[in-house]
Amino acid sequence: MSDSILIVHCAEGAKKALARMTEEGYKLPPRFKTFELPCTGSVNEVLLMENLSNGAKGVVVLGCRKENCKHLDGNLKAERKVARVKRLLSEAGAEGRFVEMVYAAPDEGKRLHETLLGFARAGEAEGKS
Amino acid sequence: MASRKVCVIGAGISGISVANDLSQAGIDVLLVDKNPYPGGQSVFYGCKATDECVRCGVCLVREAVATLKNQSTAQCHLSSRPVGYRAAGGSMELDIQTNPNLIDWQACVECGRCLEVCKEQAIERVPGWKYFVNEKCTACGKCVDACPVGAIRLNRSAETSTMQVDGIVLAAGYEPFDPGINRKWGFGENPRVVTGSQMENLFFQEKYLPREAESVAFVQCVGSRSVMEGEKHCSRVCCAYALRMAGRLKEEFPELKIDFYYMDIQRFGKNFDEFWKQIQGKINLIASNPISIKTDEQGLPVVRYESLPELACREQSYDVVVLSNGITPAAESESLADLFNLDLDAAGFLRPTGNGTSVAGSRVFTAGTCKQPMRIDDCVEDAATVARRVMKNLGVRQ
Amino acid sequence: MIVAEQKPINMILDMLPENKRVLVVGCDTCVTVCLAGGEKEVKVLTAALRMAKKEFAEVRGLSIERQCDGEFIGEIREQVARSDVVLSMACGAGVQMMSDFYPDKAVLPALNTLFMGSNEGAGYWLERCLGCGDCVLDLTAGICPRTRCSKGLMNGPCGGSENGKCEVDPENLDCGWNLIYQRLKSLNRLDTMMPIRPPQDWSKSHDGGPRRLIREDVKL
Amino acid sequence: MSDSIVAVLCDQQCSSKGPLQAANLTKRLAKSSTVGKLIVLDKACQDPEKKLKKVAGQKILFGGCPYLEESGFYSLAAEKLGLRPGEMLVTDVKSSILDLYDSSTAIEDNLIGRLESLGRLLADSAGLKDRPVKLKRNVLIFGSGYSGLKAALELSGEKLSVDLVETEDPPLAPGCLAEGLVCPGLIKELTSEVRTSEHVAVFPQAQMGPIQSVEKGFTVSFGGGELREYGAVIFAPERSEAPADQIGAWNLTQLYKRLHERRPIKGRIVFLLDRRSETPPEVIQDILIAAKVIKERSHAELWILLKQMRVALPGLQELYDTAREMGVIFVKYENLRLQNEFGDFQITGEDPQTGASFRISNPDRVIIPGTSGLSASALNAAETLGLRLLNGQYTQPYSLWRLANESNHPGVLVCGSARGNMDGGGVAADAASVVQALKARMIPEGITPVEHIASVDADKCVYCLTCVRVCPYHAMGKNIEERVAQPVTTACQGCGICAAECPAEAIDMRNLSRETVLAAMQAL
Repeated sequence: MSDSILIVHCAEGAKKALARMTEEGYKLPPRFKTFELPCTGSVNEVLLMENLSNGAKGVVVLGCRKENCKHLDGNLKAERKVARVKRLLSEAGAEGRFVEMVYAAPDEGKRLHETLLGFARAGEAEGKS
Repeated sequence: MASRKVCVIGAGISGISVANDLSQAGIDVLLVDKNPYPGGQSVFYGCKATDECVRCGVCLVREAVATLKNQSTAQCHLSSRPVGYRAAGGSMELDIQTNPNLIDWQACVECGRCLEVCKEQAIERVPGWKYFVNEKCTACGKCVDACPVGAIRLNRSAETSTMQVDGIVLAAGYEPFDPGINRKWGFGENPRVVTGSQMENLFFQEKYLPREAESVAFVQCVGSRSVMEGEKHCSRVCCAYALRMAGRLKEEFPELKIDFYYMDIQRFGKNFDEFWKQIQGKINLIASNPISIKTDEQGLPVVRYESLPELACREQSYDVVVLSNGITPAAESESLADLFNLDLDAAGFLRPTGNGTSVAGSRVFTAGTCKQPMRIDDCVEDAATVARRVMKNLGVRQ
Repeated sequence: MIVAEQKPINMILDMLPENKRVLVVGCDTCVTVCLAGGEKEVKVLTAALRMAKKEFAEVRGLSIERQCDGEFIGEIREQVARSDVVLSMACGAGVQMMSDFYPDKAVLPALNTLFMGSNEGAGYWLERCLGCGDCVLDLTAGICPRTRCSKGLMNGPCGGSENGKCEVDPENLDCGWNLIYQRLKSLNRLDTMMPIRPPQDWSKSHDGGPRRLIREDVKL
Repeated sequence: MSDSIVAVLCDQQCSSKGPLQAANLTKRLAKSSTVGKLIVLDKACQDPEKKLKKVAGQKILFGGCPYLEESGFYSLAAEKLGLRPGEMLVTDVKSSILDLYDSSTAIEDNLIGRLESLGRLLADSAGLKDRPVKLKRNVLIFGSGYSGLKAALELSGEKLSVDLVETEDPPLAPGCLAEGLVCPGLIKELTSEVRTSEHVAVFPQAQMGPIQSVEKGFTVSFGGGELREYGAVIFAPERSEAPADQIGAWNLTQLYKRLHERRPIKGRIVFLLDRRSETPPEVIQDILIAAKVIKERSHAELWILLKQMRVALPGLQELYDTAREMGVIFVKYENLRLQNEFGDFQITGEDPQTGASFRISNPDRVIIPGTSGLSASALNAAETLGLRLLNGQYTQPYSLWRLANESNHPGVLVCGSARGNMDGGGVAADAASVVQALKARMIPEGITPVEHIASVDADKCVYCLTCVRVCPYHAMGKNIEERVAQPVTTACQGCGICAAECPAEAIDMRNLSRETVLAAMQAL
C-alpha cells in the first residue's frame, strides 16, 4: 500500500460523517482506505508510525468534533498524538509522508469531502515537486 | 401485565424521543405525523460546528430518527393525523386518518434508484431515515418501475383507522414565525431577505451563502417579544441559532462582515460564557431593533435602524439579511385543543398541568415545543421526563 | 523515580552512524513509568528511524526489565551481537551499564536523564530529590530546600519570595521556603525554622567521583 | 489459508452499481490468507431463513447494505448459526465501499481489502461467553436539597431501595429558597415525606466513608459500619453561592435568608446583575420573585441594574411586567463604575438605550449575586465519585452520545442544578429524567461487559497507573494484591484510550488487540 492514505475513523461521529458524505454522493479516490476503531482515543503513536513506516503515504485520523467525543476527550488525545508524530516525522526528515487530525460532525458531508480531497491533492503536489 | 399502547402525536424530536424512551421500556408506541417522514422541522437543520461542536443539537435529531428506525415496538403512521377522539371510563379511542403514503418506508431498502430516475426531484431523503415523495411528484410512475422491492405505490387512497390506546402524548411541535405577515420585514419582496429557518435549510445543504456575499445582517426577535405582532413571548432559540450560524459563517467566509441586530442576548447552552466571549470578537453587535427592511436600487436589502448613542436613524445595506424568526404555536394546536378539549395559553401554546398532562387527571400528556419554546436538547430532556411520567401513570415499573 | 525525556530525533540521527544495524533497547522500569523509554516508545522510535532520511541497514527494537541490572542486560546478548549500534532508551545509569556489558559496541543514549521526581498528574513530573546524600527533610517538614528552592538555600526564604512565588519564575514556580514555612506552620513546628543552619556538607554529594553505596548486610 | 472464516455477502443487486461479480471476488479471495470461503447471496434480505441455510462456518464475516441490518438479517443469522460476539463481524459494504468509490475496479479492490482486513480481525478474535453482572438494586443519592429529595421520592415507587445522604450544606440554594417564598415549607414537607418513606434510609454526610467503585457498582460504609452496596449513585448536591464581591453587599443567599425569616427589608435596594459573569435567567426569575415579595411586604425602592434583559424562560417576561407595574426600576447599564467605602456605594453608569448617565448614591443595600458552584463538601464527594472536575468545578460532560444526566463515571448520574442552572420546575423534571436514565442502567438482567473491554497483560504491566489516570470513565482500578492495573468490567466502555496510552504496551482491547489492528490495517 505504497500510495494509500489510511483514514482511521471512530465508530461514532466520524463514521456517521463518512456515511453522510457517501449519501450525498461524494466519492473518494481508490487510494483512500478506511478503518474503523471504537474511538480515535485508541490511536497512538505506534499505530501511526508503524503504518507510515510500512509504506502508507499518509494517515488521516478522523474523529468527532471537539467537545463531542463519546468518550469525553478521545479525539483531543488523538490530536496530541498526531501532533507528536508530525514533529517526529519532520525531525526525522521523513519526507512525503503525512499525518493529519480531522474533526467531523455527523452532519457534514461536503465539508469533510473537501478536506479529505485536499490531503490527496497536497500529497500529489509534494510528490511531483 | 397486558401490553400498553401509547399514541404519540407528532414525530419531531420530542415525539421521537418520547417514542424511543417508551419503546425501550417495552411499551407499544404509535407515532403519528402529518409529514411523510419523521423528524419534523429540525431534521432539515444543519450542523453549525466551527472548529468545535457548538452543541446546536441537530445531530441529536439524526440520532433519534436512526434509533426510531430500529425500534421494534414503535409503529410509525406517517402522513397521518388524528381526526377523532373519544374517552369513556378508562379507555381512550383515537381515529387516525392516513393519507396516501407513496413509499412504504418499511419495505424501502434505501437503494436510491427512485432518486436516480425521478426527473422532478420529487424524491427526497431524510438523513438517518429513508426516502419520501414530496409535492413535486407528477405520478409518472418511473420510480415504481425502478424500485427493486416494490416499495412505491402510487394512487393509494386515504383511510381512517380506529385504535384503543392507554395514553396519548401530544408533541405537535411549532410553526416558525412567518415574517411575511408584516411588510416592515421586507420578507417575500426581496429574495435576499431570508428567515432563520430557511438559513437552517441552507446550512443543512452545506450551501451557506452565495460565494460573493460580503456582508450579512442577522436581525433578532423577528416575531418574538413583539407586542405589535402579537407574539409577546421569547422564543428562546433564536439567539442560540443565530449566533451559532454567525460563528459558522465567519469560519467558512473569514472576510465576511456580520452585523447582529439585537434587543437582548439570551443565554443558552452550558458553556454560553465561553461561546459569548469568542463570538464577540468575530461579529459586530448592534443593540437596536430595526425599524424596517427596504430594498435599494441595486436590489440589496437595506436595514433601517435606530442608532442609539446618537438617537439617529441609520441605514445600512447588506448582501443578505437573515431574519431570526421565532417559534409560534403549531397550526394544529387549536384543532388539537378542540379535539382533546385542552386549554391554550395566551400565546397559543398548549398549557400543561403540574404533572405533565394537559388536563388534570387525564392521560393526555404534552411534550416539547407545543407547550413552550424549547431548544433541541431541551426537547430531548423534556421527552425523558414526559416518558417517565407516562410510565408512572400507566403503572409500568422497572 | 528517575525522570527522563526523549532527545529530539534529529539529535539521535546525528549520533547514529549511517548504514549500520541499529538495536533500540527500552527499559521497563522508571523510564517506562515516565513515558519516555518503554516498549511503546521503542516501537515509535524504531519506526521513526526506519522512515528517517538517514539510511540504516536494519533497525530493530526490544525492551528489557531493567538496564541497570546485569542479569537483564545479559539476556539480550544475541540480539546485541547481531547489531552494530545499541541505542539505549534507559536513564544514564542504564546506558553506562549497557556500555560496560558490551564494550565492543557503540552504546548511544536516546534519552536525556533529568531528575529524580514524582508524577504530579498525567504528563507532569516534578523534581523532588537531588540525591545530596545528607537529608534534612526531618527539619523542613518533608519539603526539600535543596530541590524546591531555586537557589538551594539552607536558610530561607530569600528576598526574592513574593506571594508564595519564586522570583526566578514568578508565574509558575512556588517558593520552596514558603512551602516549608506554610507546612511547618500547619504542623505547629515553626520553631524548627529558627536556628541558622550551617552550609550544606557537599562532601556527601557528588564530590570525588561516583558515589558508591556498599551495604555489608546484603552482600553475598 | 484458513477454512474457518467464511465471508457472506449480499450481492447488492438493488444498488445501482450491483450486482457484485461473485466469480471475480471468489477468484481473488482464493489467495487470501484469512478468508477461506466466499458465499454471495442473491438479495439476502428476501426470505433470509432460506438463504441462511446455505451458510455455515465457525466465524462469519457478513457484508451488506444498511437495510440488511435493519431487516434483522444479522440477528437472525446469529441466532440460527449460533454465533456469539467475536465469532461474527458485520460490515456495511454499501455506504463504505460501493457508494464511496467511483470505478468498479476500485470497488472490487477495496472490497477485497476490506474482507482481508476484517478477516484478520475475526481470525484473532474469540467468541465471548460473558455473563451479565447483576447490579445491586440499591441506589445512593448524594444530596438532600430539592433535587435529591425529588429524586428519592420519584424512586420510591420503583422496586429499588434508596439511601439518601443528608449533606451538611443547608438546602438553601437560591432557586429552592425563592421557590420556598412561593410555597413556604416545601423543603420541610419533602424532607419529612422522605424520612417517613419505608424505601428510603437517611444518613448524615459526616458518617459517609469513601465511595469505592466495584464490579457490582459502588460500596460505602456509614459511620464505620458494614459496607453498603449500590448499583448506582445519584449525585444531587445543592449549589452554594459565593459571597458578593463587594464589602457590605449581600449575595442572594443572604437576601433570601432574610426574606425567609420575614425580617424587614426597606429603603433603596439595588440589585446589580451581570457583573462578573452573565446572570442566568433562572437566577433572574428568583430575583424577580423576591422583588415581588419585598414590594408586597414594604415600601422599598427597588433598582435592578442589568446588561441584558434575559427572558428566555417561560413566564419570565410576565414576571418583568409585574415587577415593572409594582414600581421596580429596571436600568440597562454600560460602563458601570462602583465606588465603595465600606458599604457606602456610589454607582454610576450609562444607559446604552438612551445614552443618559445615571447615578445612585448611598443605597441602603446593594445585592450582587455571587458566582454559584458546588460547595467544598460536594466537590469533595464529586472527587471520590471520580467525577471530572474542570477549573475546580464540576462541569457536566456533554456529548450527543450520552444522556443528559450521565456523568463521566458509569453508574453515577447527576441530577438537579449541579448540571447547570435550573429553576424549581426544571429540577422537578430533572428528577424524573434521572430516574429514566437510571432505568437504562439498572436493568434486571445486569450489565454485560462490552466486547472490546480493556484487558491488562499482568506480565507486561509496570503498574505505572497511566491508564488509571487517563481512563475517562474511572473504569481502570488497581489490583493491589497482584500489583497490576485492572479494569472494572461494568464500567469499561471499550474506547481503547488506556491501550493507546500504556507505555509498556500491556493493555489490549479484547478482540481488537494492537497487533491485530495493525495487521488488519496492512491488509487493506
